[in-house]
Amino acid sequence: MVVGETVDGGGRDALGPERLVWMYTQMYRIRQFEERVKSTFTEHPGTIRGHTHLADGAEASIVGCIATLAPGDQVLSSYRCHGYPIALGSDTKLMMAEIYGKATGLCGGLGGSMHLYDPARGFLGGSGIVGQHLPHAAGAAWAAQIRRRGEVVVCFFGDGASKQGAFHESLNIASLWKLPVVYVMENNRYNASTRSDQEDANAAAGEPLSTKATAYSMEGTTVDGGDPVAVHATMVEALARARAGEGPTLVESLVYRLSAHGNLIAPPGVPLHYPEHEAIAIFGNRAEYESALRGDPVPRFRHRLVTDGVLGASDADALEAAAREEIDESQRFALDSRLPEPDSGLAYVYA
Amino acid sequence: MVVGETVDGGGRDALGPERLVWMYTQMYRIRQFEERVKSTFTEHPGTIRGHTHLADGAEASIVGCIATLAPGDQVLSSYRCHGYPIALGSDTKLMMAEIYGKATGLCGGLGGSMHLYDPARGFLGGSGIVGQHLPHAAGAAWAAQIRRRGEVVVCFFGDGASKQGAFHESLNIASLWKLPVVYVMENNRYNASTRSDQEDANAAAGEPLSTKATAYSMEGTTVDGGDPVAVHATMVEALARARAGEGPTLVESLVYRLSAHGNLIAPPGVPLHYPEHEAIAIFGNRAEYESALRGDPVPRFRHRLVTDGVLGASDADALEAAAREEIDESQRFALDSRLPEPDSGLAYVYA
Amino acid sequence: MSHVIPYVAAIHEAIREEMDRDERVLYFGQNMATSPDDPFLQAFGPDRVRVTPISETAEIGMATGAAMAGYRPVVELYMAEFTLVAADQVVNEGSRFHFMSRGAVSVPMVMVAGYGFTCGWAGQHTGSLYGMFMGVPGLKVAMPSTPADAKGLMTTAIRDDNPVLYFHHYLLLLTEGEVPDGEHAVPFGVADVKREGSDLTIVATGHTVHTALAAAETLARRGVSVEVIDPRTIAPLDVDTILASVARTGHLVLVDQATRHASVAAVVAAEVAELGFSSLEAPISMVTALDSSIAYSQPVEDYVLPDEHKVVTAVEKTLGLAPVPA
Amino acid sequence: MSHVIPYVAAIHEAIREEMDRDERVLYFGQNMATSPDDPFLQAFGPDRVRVTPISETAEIGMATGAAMAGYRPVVELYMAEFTLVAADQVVNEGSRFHFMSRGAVSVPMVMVAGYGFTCGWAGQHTGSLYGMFMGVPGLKVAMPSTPADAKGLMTTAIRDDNPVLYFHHYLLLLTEGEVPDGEHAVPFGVADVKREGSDLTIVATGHTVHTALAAAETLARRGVSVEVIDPRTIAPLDVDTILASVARTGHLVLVDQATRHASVAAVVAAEVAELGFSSLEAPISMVTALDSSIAYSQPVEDYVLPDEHKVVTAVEKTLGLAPVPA
Ligand SMILES: Cc1ncc(C[n+]2csc(CCOP(=O)(O)OP(=O)(O)O)c2C)c(N)n1
Ligand SMILES: Cc1ncc(C[n+]2csc(CCOP(=O)(O)OP(=O)(O)O)c2C)c(N)n1
Ligand SMILES: [Mg+2]
Ligand SMILES: [Mg+2]
Repeated sequence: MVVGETVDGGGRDALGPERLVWMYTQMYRIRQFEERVKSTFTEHPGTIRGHTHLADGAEASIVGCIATLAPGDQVLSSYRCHGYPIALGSDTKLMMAEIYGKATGLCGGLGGSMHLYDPARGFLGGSGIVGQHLPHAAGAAWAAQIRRRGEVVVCFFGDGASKQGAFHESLNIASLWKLPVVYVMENNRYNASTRSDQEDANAAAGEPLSTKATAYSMEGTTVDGGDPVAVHATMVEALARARAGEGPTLVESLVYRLSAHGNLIAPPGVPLHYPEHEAIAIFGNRAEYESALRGDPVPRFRHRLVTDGVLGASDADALEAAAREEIDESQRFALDSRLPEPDSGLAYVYA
Repeated sequence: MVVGETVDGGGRDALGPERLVWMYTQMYRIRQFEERVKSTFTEHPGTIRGHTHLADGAEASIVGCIATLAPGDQVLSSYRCHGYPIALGSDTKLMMAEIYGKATGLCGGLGGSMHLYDPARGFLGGSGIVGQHLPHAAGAAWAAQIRRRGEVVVCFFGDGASKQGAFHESLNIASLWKLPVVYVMENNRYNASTRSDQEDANAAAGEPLSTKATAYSMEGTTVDGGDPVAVHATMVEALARARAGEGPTLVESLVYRLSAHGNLIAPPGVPLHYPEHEAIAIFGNRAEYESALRGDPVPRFRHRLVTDGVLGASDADALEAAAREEIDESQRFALDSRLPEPDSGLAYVYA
Repeated sequence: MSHVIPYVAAIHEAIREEMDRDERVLYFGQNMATSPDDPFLQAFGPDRVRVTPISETAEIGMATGAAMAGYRPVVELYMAEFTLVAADQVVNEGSRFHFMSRGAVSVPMVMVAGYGFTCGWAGQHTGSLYGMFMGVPGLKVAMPSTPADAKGLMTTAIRDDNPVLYFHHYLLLLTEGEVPDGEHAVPFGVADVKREGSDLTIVATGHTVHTALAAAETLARRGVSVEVIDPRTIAPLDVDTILASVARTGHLVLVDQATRHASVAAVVAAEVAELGFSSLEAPISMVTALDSSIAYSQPVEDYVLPDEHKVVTAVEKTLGLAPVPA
Repeated sequence: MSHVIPYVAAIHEAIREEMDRDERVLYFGQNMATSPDDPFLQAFGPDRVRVTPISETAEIGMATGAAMAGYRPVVELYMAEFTLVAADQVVNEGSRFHFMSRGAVSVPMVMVAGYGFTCGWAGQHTGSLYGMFMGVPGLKVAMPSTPADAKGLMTTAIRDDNPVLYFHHYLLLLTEGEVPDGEHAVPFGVADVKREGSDLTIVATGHTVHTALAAAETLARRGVSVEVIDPRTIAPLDVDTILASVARTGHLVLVDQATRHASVAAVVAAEVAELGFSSLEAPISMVTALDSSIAYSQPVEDYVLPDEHKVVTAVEKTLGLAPVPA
């Protein structure tokens, strides 16, 4: 199996009605999946361990990006990594089972929520150490450059990660070598419980974070990450540039996460759950959070497709019901699966 | 002894004739010192060990910067660190003895050429790992900010160092916190035997490296580092901004080193020496090197002072003779000093 | 007199008291003091308490620079792994400067990080990396196992004139324990005998101290008397207390959450194999993590970690006792 | 048949031959291949041979990414300390991915670095840091002491499907030695007995193998027969060969350029104290660097390092021989 062989973004197709509905379907599937992960904490306490991070609020951005990809392309991300493989075609049963730590999981329960891998679909994994996967993307892009098949690597990361040295080192080389990589910063305005303007000199100065591209003589642009069509258009340009050997792009995609950074962090014994969003819990800024909720990209896109006549309301209901059923089924699969054998990791320490 | 108490840059004084002559004197002293270090390899083989890096070609930049400092200010640098303490008033006898590994050296022979320290004169040392002292400077500047005495930290580093993650992380925080620090990049166009345009995306795109400041919403400027007066003027502005709490500046100072990156690197037994400059040795570009030699800032500044009537030719000769005598004396002192006791390091492992 | 508080509160109590006592003490790091009602911010103000970007190299490096310039910074790093992106700043900068400058500068700073969060944090966040740092000249490493030591070692760390890596254990954060009232400083390089015993010596650190104590309790019920020693700082390492104990017991079991070749256990075993050889009546036994990354899923995670049963088995084997059927 | 070449040439010979053999092998790093007449560039072209900026995190990380995408990168890092600015990439990324993905990805890459340049390179460039990396699951660590091993271990490193840290020794670069002609691969995890002997076993790595051999020669003149073992890879570590030797000699001295608590010596001592205890007739003795940074000036540098005299003294003590007056 060649890495990325079965990437299913359909990126070489035009954005007709069918593709738009496909995009909405993926957004809705991701949201369903995330909500199910979240509700597991209350409905099946103890099933999910450690730290999970949800993509709710970022679905439009994720799908707008993935929809531009074609077979052979590759994707890397941070620990906030549930959305990409879903859009790339990974099996949500295996994903949920992984998050539930089951033997049937995508990685047999060895990886967990932060470390999904599905290389056959082009997903090279989520790294848990902030910023450290940006050079991996550059390396994969170097491989793509040498292979000369016009393949591109897309690397997703957070606004906070752009303060890590790895960001700087990677973007300089990517630009210098004109690597076929697109760096997509999902700027959700927070690094955990720190607001961007408390940690980023551009943000503090009221400038977009895509300004950073200047330091690498690289294209940089900011897009409304709540609008999958706008994201798609931006990415089509960035990918064309990359495929043509004209070098990388830094895309700042403005999103807002609708859940807290992650579930509560605590030693065993303390029940894990999702606290309130930091805007409220730390900064007492309910207005900011509620305005973000009102802009929720999933209903927003549905409304648009229905209004534009691209998608009938009942068709929308039907695809949503199908997605819910899929995720019901994924959850059942995950719940019913057994835990891995205790010694099952030892075979994978070395290749 | 308070750190930086005796810094001797005279930075609060205007740049009258006396200060200009002081500047030329320091430039000449540094050059003499460096030439003596270099000739030691042939005249006293085996005396200098390990790796030395010379500042020849950068004297105008060094002195133009240091001349803006005042008591309480602090300086940090890379391993290419002979010039700064000389301009700050450190005793060249102790410096030469350190480079010769003697017990009488500035650091008792424990530090060596790459690690000079003279905190009483504000010199907080040279770090040998590229880029890693940039955060130290930000930390010292945080201390200065808290002390509220208007003190400033100046951090010297190479163009190559700006590709290290530490550069990025430090400049972001420095700008965000409006730290009183000036980052002086001595752009000598090479990282060892790599040309800037082979490793820097800005350089490859034909843009100045001070462009990088944009990524931190920070002031950035490029200056002719061969002209001490131009450097001085740029630094006066940068320091005023820093002292006023308006934040840091990235100053790109264009210089050209007149020696190879450092002496030959070899295991014991192979005589160390300075090979030809990389422009010639690696790239066969003798023209580039010779044009740099013709622009040598030391004679260039002498010529200007003499032409402008600031310094009489015989006064210039006299001060040069005095500097040569000083360095003769420093070298004699260093040669005559004994090596340290073998166990003399153990007392300094822990404070 | 004493008070009962959780381990994590003991750490903060020490930092707060030292900040009260000495205005040169600074406290900073990621995701702290972001809101105006943060208690440290309120007590000590934004000069001395700051949130940083996700920039560990800058954070640790700034602690180094501020220390050289006369302050005593405490940098909060959260998980031990996050030091890895800045390992040069941990082992090859501040820890060398006093030496290289022949004492002209010193670098009093504390790097605070937690380790060993083995409850589903998976491969990149659960490491027991302390062994990497224990042989670095100029650097001290503290590893408290109780609230009292957590406070006392932090107090000492802040007062020490060298860089100190302070590793708390994530699984212990909420464990309550008695902490002496008033000033409480635990000296570095002095191991603590957490339980006295005469048949066998166990040396353990951090969370595994409690594993060892549980094993000792189980064994006591069978008439086996186990001494449990917690070095508390692994640099400096109090070899003398361990040697004295082994001289009495003749038997040594080492328990360590790290993998075998990255463990404090191996270093202690080596010291005793050289300096306490004549006391040993049986092979030294090491109960460490198996040579594997830590998995996400609980059975696989559990499998590779030291636990009470493995410790009891090692003790039985070392003393030549018949195992008790489970 | 064999040919005589310096250690550094042997390293390059292996890289070149593997690049010839397998076009997926890439070679890159700082300050290499900057001029068009660089031999690697000429042989393999700019796709596969590249100079990088001073960006170790990106360099190692890119090797990881290129490896996940099907290539076999060799990244030249120069001095071992330069890995520290990117230690997360060395120990907490590529080395975990095969495990965390349950084998879905693998990361065949070689990180080449030199260490221990103790000839005046002072505090930050002379470290013997390998001990930090020897207990990291998923990572292999090679440390050749001869040109033949330098070539053979590099060949194996490039063919291995895991991340390999390849530590050459700076002081050995120009040492000449015989290298077998043709393909030459030295297996990982197989120690080499560099000299046979029956009275005492010395285990040493890298440059100290030669120190040990010199001491063995000196001692042979006094009728003492010393076996010298070089593990060649410290991860995996061939404990069996060491145990078998100690079973014959009953005595063990360990020589290591690292400080005591950062040494391979301590790990070997621990293994033998557990698994070879009954063979030991005397305490294990460790000859390591003293607990200090390395100074610039020669007498101070020499003082803290292991040398032939210290090894001879340790052997005498271990065997209970009267020291020969100097
Ligand atoms: C090097 C490192 N430092 C700190 C952390 C802890 N951490 C995990 S996620 C996170 C916030 C990251 O923010 P951002 O990059 O904006 O991504 P987001 O979570 O908002 O998607 C932090 C600080 C880490 N994992 N790695
Ligand atoms: C992290 C790290 N990587 C590599 C090196 C090796 N090295 C020493 S100096 C140097 C070149 C630095 O170039 P630049 O920053 O331009 O400074 P210059 O020497 O030109 O003054 C390199 C690569 C190092 N010391 N540290
Ligand atoms: Mg964010
Ligand atoms: Mg340079």
